[in-house]
Amino acid sequence: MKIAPDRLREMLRLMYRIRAFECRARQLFEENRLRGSFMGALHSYEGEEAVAVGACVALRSDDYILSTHRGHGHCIAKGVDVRFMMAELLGKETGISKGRGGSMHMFNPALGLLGGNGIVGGGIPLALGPAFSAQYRHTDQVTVCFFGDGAACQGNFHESLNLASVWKLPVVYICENNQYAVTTPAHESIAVANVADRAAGYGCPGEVVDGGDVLAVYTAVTKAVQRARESAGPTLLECKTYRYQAHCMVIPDRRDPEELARWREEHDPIYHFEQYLLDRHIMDEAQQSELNEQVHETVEEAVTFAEASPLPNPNTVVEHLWAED
Amino acid sequence: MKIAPDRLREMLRLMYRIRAFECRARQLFEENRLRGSFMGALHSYEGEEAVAVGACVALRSDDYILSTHRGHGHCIAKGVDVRFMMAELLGKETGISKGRGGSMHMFNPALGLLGGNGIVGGGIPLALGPAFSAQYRHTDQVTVCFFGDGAACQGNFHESLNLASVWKLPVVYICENNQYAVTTPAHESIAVANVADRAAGYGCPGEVVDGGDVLAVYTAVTKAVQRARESAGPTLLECKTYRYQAHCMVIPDRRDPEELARWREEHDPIYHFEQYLLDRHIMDEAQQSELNEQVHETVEEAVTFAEASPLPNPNTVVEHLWAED
Amino acid sequence: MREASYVKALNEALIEEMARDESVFLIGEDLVELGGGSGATKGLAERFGAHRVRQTPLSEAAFVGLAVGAAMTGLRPVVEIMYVDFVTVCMDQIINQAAKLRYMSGGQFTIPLVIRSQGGGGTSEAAQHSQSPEAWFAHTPGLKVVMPATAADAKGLLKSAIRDDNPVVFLEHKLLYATKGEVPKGEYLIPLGQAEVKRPGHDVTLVATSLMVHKSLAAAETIADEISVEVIDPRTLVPLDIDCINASVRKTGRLLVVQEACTRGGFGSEIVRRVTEECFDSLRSAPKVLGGANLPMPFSHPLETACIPQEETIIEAISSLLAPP
Amino acid sequence: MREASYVKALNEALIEEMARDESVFLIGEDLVELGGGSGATKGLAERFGAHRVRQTPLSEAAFVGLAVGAAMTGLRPVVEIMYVDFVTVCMDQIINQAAKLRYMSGGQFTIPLVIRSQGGGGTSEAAQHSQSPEAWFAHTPGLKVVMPATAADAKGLLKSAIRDDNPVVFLEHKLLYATKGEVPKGEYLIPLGQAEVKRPGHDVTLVATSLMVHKSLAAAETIADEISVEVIDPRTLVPLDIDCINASVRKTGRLLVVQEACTRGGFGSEIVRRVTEECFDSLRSAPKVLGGANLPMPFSHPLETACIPQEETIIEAISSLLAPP
Ligand SMILES: Cc1ncc(C[n+]2csc(CCOP(=O)(O)OP(=O)(O)O)c2C)c(N)n1
Ligand SMILES: Cc1ncc(C[n+]2csc(CCOP(=O)(O)OP(=O)(O)O)c2C)c(N)n1
Ligand SMILES: [Mg+2]
Ligand SMILES: [Mg+2]
Repeated sequence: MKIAPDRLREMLRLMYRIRAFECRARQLFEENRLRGSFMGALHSYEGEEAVAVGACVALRSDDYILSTHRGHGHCIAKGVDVRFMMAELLGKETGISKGRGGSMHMFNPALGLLGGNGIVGGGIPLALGPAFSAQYRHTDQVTVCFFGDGAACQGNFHESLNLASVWKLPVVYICENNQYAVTTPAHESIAVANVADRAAGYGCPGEVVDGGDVLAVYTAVTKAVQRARESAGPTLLECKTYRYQAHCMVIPDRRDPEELARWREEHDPIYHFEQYLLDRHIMDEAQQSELNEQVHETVEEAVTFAEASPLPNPNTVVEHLWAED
Repeated sequence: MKIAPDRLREMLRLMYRIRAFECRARQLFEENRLRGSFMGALHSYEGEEAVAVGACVALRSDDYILSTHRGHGHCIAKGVDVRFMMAELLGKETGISKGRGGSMHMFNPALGLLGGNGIVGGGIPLALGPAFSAQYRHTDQVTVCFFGDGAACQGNFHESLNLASVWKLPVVYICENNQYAVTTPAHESIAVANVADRAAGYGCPGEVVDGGDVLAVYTAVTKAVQRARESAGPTLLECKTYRYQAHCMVIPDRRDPEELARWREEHDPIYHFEQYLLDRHIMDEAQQSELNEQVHETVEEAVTFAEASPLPNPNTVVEHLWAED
Repeated sequence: MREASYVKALNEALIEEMARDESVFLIGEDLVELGGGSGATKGLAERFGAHRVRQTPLSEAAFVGLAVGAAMTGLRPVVEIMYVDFVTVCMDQIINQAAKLRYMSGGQFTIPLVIRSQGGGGTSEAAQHSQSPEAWFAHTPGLKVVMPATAADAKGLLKSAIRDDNPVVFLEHKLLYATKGEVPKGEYLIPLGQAEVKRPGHDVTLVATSLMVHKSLAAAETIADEISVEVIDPRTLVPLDIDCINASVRKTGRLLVVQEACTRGGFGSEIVRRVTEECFDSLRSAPKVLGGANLPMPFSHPLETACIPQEETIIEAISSLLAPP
Repeated sequence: MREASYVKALNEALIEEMARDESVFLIGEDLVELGGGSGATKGLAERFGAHRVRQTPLSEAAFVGLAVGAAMTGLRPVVEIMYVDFVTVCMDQIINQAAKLRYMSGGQFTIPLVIRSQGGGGTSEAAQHSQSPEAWFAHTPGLKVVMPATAADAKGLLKSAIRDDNPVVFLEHKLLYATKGEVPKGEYLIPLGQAEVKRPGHDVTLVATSLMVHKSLAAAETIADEISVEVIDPRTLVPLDIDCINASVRKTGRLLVVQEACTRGGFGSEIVRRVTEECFDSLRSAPKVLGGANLPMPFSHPLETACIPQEETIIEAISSLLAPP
């Protein structure tokens, strides 16, 4: 697949941004924890950047995505301004969800971001909605639904894949198989080697993708999106990936350190893609540094913005419950 | 598979008994309806007799079954005394569930009958329990779980097949695909041709069986039970079948009459098996008539018993809620 | 004005709202040929096309999720869950998604969703087909809860529910579908949150919901010579027209709530709490709730009857409020 | 006696009951390495073997269903649902199966099942990780509901719950796990259905549950010089020790219920109903419920704080009961 150099560099920028955002968020969490101020649960996307970026760059801005509890990467890849995300993490009124949602509940209707979810697999049936809606309204918008290997064990996976297939809904299901659900290894949870193999049971295409290779993800998603736009129905993609951090900030990581080291060294999605761009002279080292600096600036600006923003006024707590408000 | 003649005739007797019971229950329902007295919902198993009988005859009496809303056939095939079933349908204190359960909720612990279910698919996750229990207690009991084509669209199908497979639980899942869920044809509900094909997604054997052929069912279930007893894990069998009556007594039947006629004429499970036994001289016509008469007698006795039995005393309504009672 | 049944009134409301607004669509099981569990959607597929009357596989979690997601993207789904008892298989989509998405997003999304279902007992369908779980929904912030008792209310409230921009749980009663009443033709809206005094009186305030409105009216009529009972139907539990109830209690000094749901923790307790707190000084005797037995609904008719408030037990309860202590 | 944390007390109860009875086993997500959502099951797999501490795939409907079925066949499962918010994906197994199977079978089965989970807010985990849905379970006949507030109660009640032959929903609070108290070593049982006066007093009866017990005790202490508050913890909602509460209200003439669950339709309303009906003539002012806001739990700390009863708001509520009207 031929991709314009600008676009390739944009993909790297997004991956950098996700990683920088996640690192900084972790730092803030630690600082706040020491100060005794809660930030709720924080699930880092570090290590999985290629999935969100490869997928979202294959979408139009009016396409929809459903994200997860580990959703910062999806939001950033879909184009959300990190200032509002950072402000949300700090529970500020300027946050993307006005401080009501927090890390797991970021939304942006203009960008088709229909929210993360605190219920594992919660987005899987919801994703049928925007897909159905596009079909009903005769637009050619596509919906991408991200979910984990753990979520693949929820019953709504089955119901939704089946319904999407029977009704040929324009939805792409992307399983981010990072090998674990909290501490439970996928091979102790899933009776077959690949979640993607289950596509056969729904009469739709299924494919295992190297989730560390942003171009592989981009290619697979582009094809699936194409299929969906042409009213040919859903696709199930399984991106094999790995998270670099513990399940979330408050849970100790007891995975095999060698396993983690192996993924980091041999499969790091960012390193891999940097080398690809450098080798092919799509980017030189000066451009790379600039990109890096820009991203860190963006993230620092976000922190400044978030910290300077006011907390919500408790008197406004009832706002945003009812539509008439 | 070599089956003793006694056993073969016993299979026919059970099929006769189911058909006779269901016919008589329908009559009673009609009579009661005209008298204005409710009997709740009644889902006839006529046409599907070979599935319950083929499956249950392959079981030991200490094996477990989970039944459905269309469960009379399962109960009879597992050996329940039809007197108590008929009394239950009439809401009598002598009923199998003391009039608390009704048609959809018949239980018999001694026969391993763990109940029908008013929730479609409700038995699918429950079936994991006795299977797990047998594994835990190191018995070699097997659990058979019956469910419909409609139930196959419930999420707990996916969760349960997967868990059973990962833990190698001794359970046999039998999908009674009678082509419809109320008025909805299976092909509008299920994205693939066969529910059994989904077994591949759970790493367990799956097989389509002619649900009109009691011996085919018996053979397939015997193999699956064997596998389960040997701790090799679950099997998914799909028995293609057809119900002769409307979904339940209060719903009009608008299926294509020709379709129904075709099934009745070409695939009637009882006729088919009668011919088989007669052709092979396993049964002669005198034996057949005798069997038939005995069965009708049994069912008439059940009606007499049920009608003569008292209704529960409303003052006892709170009994049987708590275990301490 | 002319007589129409409750189910016809629902049908009419659906027709009018579908004709008025193309974004309204229906989704659920067996909606087309059967017209859903009650017949309320009969003829609508012919009239508006199959794309607006979506008959689904037996997958409540998937199709309720679909509806929630569709509502997020501008459609106005009217979902049918065949019996409200089955809501247990799609609770997440209602409780954690529909009810919370708007608030969690800081008001960025509206969820104009109606979930219709039928509750109640009295038809010998036993414990899994007879429940009245309105209290669960009323205890879930973000949901409106509507329970029409008459044909006119069914029409006027369903039309308002469909136009409401919030998720509305709309609970019908299976024994009301066939009941008839005067129903205005054409545009007829009853605002959510407006109780109605169904019978004026001055000795006792009786608040009843759904089928219990009719039994209470009958009881009030029977004892009219001795006691003057004011019967109020709140019609919507959320929002609750507490002013109407309070005004009546301030006049009568006595409150009886009659509900079919089991007494313990039912919505009647909430009405008692509000009234006691707000009208304490007006109360001349202890407010009382007459509700269903704290039991799963038994199958057998005499037992079932004993579990549901009846005209006689309502009369007893009214009398007990006036009895000298 | 020695000090132990609430989570340690739970752990101890599990150890003792597993040692005492081989039919007790644990099932749920991440039970082994992580010790479940709270750490309560830590070390148990090493101690009792992996066959008695079953770490599951992320499939609540399947494993709760398994537990119910296992209980029907003589085992005594203790299930963990990581957060009670996730109960929405396995409601059917609890509401329509566990709670009803004994009754529907006419008392033929017992379901000795414990479902442990954690509820409550205060940790900025937002709307899908902070709920207190005890009222749903209390409104479901056939379930017992337990909510321990102290380490000793956690131990004594969990042991009793495990020995109970009925399904018990056992709700812990995430902010209580680390709290410490005196916990008896070894055999220590608190019967289900026995409230405890946590602080004697004579002006106001304050009934509080779970974390609210501690906030209420602090409030009572703060205003001890002006108002003498009797703090009662019912400890189990079903069965409810109404006698203990009534006795106190007959003495004080005033009732305040403090609960974290949102006020509308919460269990506090049920307590008010019972007390008002049974102690009407003793009441000197209107009983009151101070509960959580009728809102999904917001993420941001100041908003969250505003939604949960705090020492100051409890003091205000107590004072308002004594204020001249
Ligand atoms: C229905 C439900 N069950 C359990 C949880 C608790 N929980 C949160 S994240 C998680 C693991 C999710 O695993 P996976 O889907 O693989 O996503 P990952 O965290 O690996 O990205 C669990 C068990 C939940 N939030 N929702
Ligand atoms: C969860 C749930 N949804 C819907 C229903 C209503 N219902 C009862 S039987 C039935 C059809 C079941 O179809 P299938 O599983 O194929 O069994 P069959 O009736 O054909 O034997 C439906 C929709 C129900 N009881 N439970
Ligand atoms: Mg994972
Ligand atoms: Mg069927």
